[in-house]
Amino acid sequence: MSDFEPKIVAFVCNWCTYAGADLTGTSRIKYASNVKIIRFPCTGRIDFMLLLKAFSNGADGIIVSGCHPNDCHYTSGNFHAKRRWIMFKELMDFMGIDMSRITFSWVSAAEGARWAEVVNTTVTRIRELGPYVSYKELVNKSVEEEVKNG
Amino acid sequence: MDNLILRAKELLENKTVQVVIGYEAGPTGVVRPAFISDPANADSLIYDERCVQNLAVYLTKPEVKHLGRIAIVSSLPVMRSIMMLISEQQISYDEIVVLGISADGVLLDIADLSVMQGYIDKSDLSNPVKYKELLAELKKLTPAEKFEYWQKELSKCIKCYACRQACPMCYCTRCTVEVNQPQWISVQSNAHGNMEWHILRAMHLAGRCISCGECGRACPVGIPCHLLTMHLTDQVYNYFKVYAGTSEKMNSVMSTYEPNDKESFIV
Amino acid sequence: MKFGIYPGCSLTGSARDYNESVFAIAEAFGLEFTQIPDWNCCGATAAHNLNKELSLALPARILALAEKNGLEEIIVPCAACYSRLVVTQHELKKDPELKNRICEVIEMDYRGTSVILNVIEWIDKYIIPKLEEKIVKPFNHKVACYYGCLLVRPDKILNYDRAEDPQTLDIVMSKIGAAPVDYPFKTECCGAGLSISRTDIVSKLSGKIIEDAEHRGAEAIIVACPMCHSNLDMRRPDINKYWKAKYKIPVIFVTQAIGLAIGLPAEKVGLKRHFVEVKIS
Amino acid sequence: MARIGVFVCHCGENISATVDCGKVAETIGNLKHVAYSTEYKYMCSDPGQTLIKDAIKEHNLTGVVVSACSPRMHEPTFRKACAEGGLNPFLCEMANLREHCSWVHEKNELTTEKAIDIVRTQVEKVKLNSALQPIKVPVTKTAMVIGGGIAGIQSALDIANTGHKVIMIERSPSIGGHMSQLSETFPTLDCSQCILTPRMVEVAQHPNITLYTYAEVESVEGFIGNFKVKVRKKAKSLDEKACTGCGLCTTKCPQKKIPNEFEQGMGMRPAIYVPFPQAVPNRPVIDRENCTYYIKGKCKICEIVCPTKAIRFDQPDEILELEIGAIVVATGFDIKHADFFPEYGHGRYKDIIDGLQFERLASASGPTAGVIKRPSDGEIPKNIVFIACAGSRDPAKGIAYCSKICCMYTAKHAMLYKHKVHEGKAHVFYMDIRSGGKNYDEFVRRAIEEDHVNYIRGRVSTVFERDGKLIVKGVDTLLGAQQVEIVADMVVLATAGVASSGAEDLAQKLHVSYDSHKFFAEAHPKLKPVETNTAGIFLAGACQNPKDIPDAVSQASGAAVKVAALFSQSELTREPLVAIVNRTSPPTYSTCVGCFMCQSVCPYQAIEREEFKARDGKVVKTVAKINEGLCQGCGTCVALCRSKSIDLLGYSNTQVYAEVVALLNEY
Repeated sequence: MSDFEPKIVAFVCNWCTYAGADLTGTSRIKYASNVKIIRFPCTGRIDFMLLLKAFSNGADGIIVSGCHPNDCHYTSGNFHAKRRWIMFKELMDFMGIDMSRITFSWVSAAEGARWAEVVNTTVTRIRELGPYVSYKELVNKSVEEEVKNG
Repeated sequence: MDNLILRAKELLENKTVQVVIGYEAGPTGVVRPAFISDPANADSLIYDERCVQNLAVYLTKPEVKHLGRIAIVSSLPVMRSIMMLISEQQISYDEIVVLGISADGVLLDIADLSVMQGYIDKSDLSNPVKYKELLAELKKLTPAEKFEYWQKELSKCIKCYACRQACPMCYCTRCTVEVNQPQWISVQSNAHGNMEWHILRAMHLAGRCISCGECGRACPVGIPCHLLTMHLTDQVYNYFKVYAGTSEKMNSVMSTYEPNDKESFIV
Repeated sequence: MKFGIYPGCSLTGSARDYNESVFAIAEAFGLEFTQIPDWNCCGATAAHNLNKELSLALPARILALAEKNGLEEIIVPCAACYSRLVVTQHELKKDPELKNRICEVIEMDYRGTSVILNVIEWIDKYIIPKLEEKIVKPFNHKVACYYGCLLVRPDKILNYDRAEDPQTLDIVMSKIGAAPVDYPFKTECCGAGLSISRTDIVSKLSGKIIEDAEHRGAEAIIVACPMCHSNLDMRRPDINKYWKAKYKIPVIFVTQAIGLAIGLPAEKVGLKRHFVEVKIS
Repeated sequence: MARIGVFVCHCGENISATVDCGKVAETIGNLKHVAYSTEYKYMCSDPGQTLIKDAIKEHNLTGVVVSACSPRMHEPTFRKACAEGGLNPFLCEMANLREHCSWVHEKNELTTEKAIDIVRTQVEKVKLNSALQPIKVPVTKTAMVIGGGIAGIQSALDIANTGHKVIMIERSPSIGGHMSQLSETFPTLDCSQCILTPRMVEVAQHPNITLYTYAEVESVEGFIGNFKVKVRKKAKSLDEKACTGCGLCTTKCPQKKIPNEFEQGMGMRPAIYVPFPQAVPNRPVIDRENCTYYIKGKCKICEIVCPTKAIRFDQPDEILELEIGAIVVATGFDIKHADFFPEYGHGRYKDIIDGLQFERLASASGPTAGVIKRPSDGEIPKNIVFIACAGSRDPAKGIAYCSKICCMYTAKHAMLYKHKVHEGKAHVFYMDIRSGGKNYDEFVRRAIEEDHVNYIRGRVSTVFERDGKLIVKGVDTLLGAQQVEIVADMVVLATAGVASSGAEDLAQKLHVSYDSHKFFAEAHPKLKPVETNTAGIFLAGACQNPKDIPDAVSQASGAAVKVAALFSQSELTREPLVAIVNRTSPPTYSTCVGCFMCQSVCPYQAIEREEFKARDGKVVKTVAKINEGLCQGCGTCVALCRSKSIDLLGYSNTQVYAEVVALLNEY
């Protein structure tokens, strides 16, 4: 398992975490290259279905990150997102889907070092968990079925 | 249920409403929804413990709306559905007459919206006891067991969408599953797509489900999909201290927020 | 409704006068109490300085006993006991985990359903509505109403009267004919628990409270707390010695004053037990 | 068929030091639909931009991905270059290879692979981009200033002087606000009226300013550049054109015992009154609540004595409907009144007054003509105590914030007192002296050192009366928390500055947010202190939080510039990255079912209702519609919409979905 390189997608808002990750860059703070970022205007824009799509497309882990409460560029998008994630997590837990594979965080535009830390702790955790086999199997099985049924 | 029949007749005779939606026993004794527009037929109306279907689902159907003003036999879940539909601007209280029925089967005098509000306010809005027990059982399982349980259940799904059709809150004229740009949910029924569908359905009902259990009853293959939405109903109350279908105001949990909403997983 | 009373230590000891007056007026108004069976110490001022869980477990047990015995409403005449009981109810309501732990400690079920009344709330609720018809001898005196600390603090939790410049006692007293003076020492410290260890401090602080009341022409200081009463009354010789004064103003429990107003004899409301002689009637 | 051009930038060596740019360009070049892929040392340089422009023409590109630094840095640069090359600027995307890749990873194959993934993702996204046109919104070039205090006056004059029309609304009968009540102003001790009244007159006479006093905002609709405001002009019971302001009516009015608001209740006024001699407009109004005629149905003495017959008892309120392009809110503040602090005896003892009352006592035009007399018996106090922070910075009293102005005005009060009562003693109880500001600390030092005001650091526990004197009990924390007791003749409380009454109501009408203390909330605490979260509505002065005059005036000018900048354009242009609700052919009109949950989720009130009607005029369907003038493009409605009927331009469902797929799958 030592050579396992997890695939991790980060869904971040443009105004805080994306800018914070820019600051990590300008500060030249190194972090694991497993995490790739998709930019959204706001965490409020992030559809929970996209997280499922990330897993079904082979992600082993996910980071969702935006502005700290009260700092939302759009005043309330992150508060709505927070409610959405509370419900999503409760549902996933109830269905036995491993939520420790998703890191939810608030990283501001000033927290370059923190972004690196969020990435690194997530990568370390996902490395320990290993590839998301059960989800991948589920998808593969379904794909096979589809092929079989034409 | 003589009172119900009398009241239905009266409403139809004096043209207060054009149709009464209630329950009747079919030729084989199976209870089915009744759409009565002729007062003479009101005698077929029944109400007993077999009458569990959530009739509110018909209120948003164009072919039913078309009939005119509707009187609807309403147990608590129906009343809560009506409240939700009003708050989501799908119906107006003026379009309907609520023939409220109490938990012990007595016809209530729901004169107006505030009376219905009062009745809902003093009712127990948590999930029905039999479901509470099932939920508690499921919660005891380990994550792996839960995963296995749901995979086993959901693999039965044939994507007939009866759960959606039976639900009064699933009134969208186009559902996400019918969107193919992008294709959010695969068209075929397979383990993965089935799971995505049921997650989507439960999330779309978070804060809106009124715990009638109709989706589970409608499922032809017996998936307890109502437990997913009922679990979220529990959680909505747990986190936000509200139950769906308690106010005519737009107060849906997922479209509002409090700055101090508590969670413990966001770092 | 069953109506509980929690006497605490004072009412069975140094404040028997208070106890007698509470029971005397209750009887006069046809009210009955059930003493909470097997009650224990409320923890008073000592417990919460030492161990938070202990300071909550003691009152929780009292409240759990009240619940067990079906006492939905309990009157707590001692201001210190009142404060502890209400604070406990508040803390355990706020923190369900803590509540569960405390329940384990006391080995009893606690739900927090009892309504806790201090003596003035009790008077307001059950005495005032029937008071006017019963008054035979209006208490026509100028009085200084002294609340002390525990009756009104912590105000955010007790949610009873305003912590600075409280009013409820003044209102009750004016209803029996008294004229409360403008009294800025209402909530000044009497020395409280230093009553035993540092009588000099009590003498100094209580002396100021007494001096201002006399200066404003009050004929009596009205209290609703056994601790206040013992400091202002029992410690009077020390106070007079400390200040080289001859303060004579009596210190009267609000329940005693009501008792007098409805014509109960002085002995019946414990007025003969005071250190400072009560000449007014 | 998409034809995408990819340009991989080395950024000198910033990217190429860890990422194999050649390999990136080559790999991406092999992707389907990539018509052109190249690498270059500096894409943002002139030759780099020319490279893009030429490639667009040469390869007939339908989309461009510049793989370089953060889009937050150079997205505008490259979008402009594309536009110049003849490609719609919104068909250009950036792949962030520098901040998100080369700078944060070591040089190795994984880093180059990640770079390829990042670029591929943007290629897949840009394929789905659509050509967008900037949104244009017309602008009505008339501003409304709500509130006629110093902040409102400054804003109105500044806007009017740029040549634009201003409508000023003031709810009291005169403009001037709290500043007109002040005696002298810190730190210069110049007379408040002397510097303010010329500005008030300027407002009244300015050709670009229309002033409505005794008027309040009734409702506000619309959006930036296009507000529709209803204003209620309360009946003054007076024909303003006929009235000459002679004042005869005010002297003859038999009702003379109404507490004078301008004098903070320290003087009386008649029922028909001008609030103060320098009022603008200098015309009386009838206070109908206290007028004998309105109460009893008879009197009309004012009408009888009026030489120009200007009194109109039956005058109704008037509703004005105004078209407004921008709004400046300058509704100011109030101070906390009696009862708030029972232990300080305010409201119980006559000689305990608040700061504004002291201003009136010290004012040459005030009820005592500037002589410091105590209210109870008119004696000159020999010993006076000022309590700073009466309520402020006191979470237990519900006001955790610093009211900012009290330290300075308390120093001023103590100084004015010492200047007027030389032999008197002034004491100030304070928590900290907060005197940041030009010449502010020097001013406080002067009070302490030259005027010998006794400053005591500590709070006051109680103030009470004994034998006709006020006893102030407090603590001196600089003397080891020693208890202090001062026997005073008068006590002045610097009570907390609080939101103006009605602020909450107004904020709701304007759809502007406000904080838990009902102060109006700025759009950003640091970088947008003048804006609100509603575009086109700006803040000036103490309606945002307590402020002194220089701060209020500065902010007012700032707000005016924001308005002027807005009015400098005939049309507003905004990025078209907004949400849209889909439209389909009848009879569905849209897949939106009109649940309007998006309405409550939208922070900008940008979601409107659109009704579709049948031929007979009957509404057959009501669906959501986004006002693109108001939408800021957060997309929260998009993620909420169950039927996926809303989409966000630039971050559409198909685009973000394609990004997820592209990022995780190799092609």
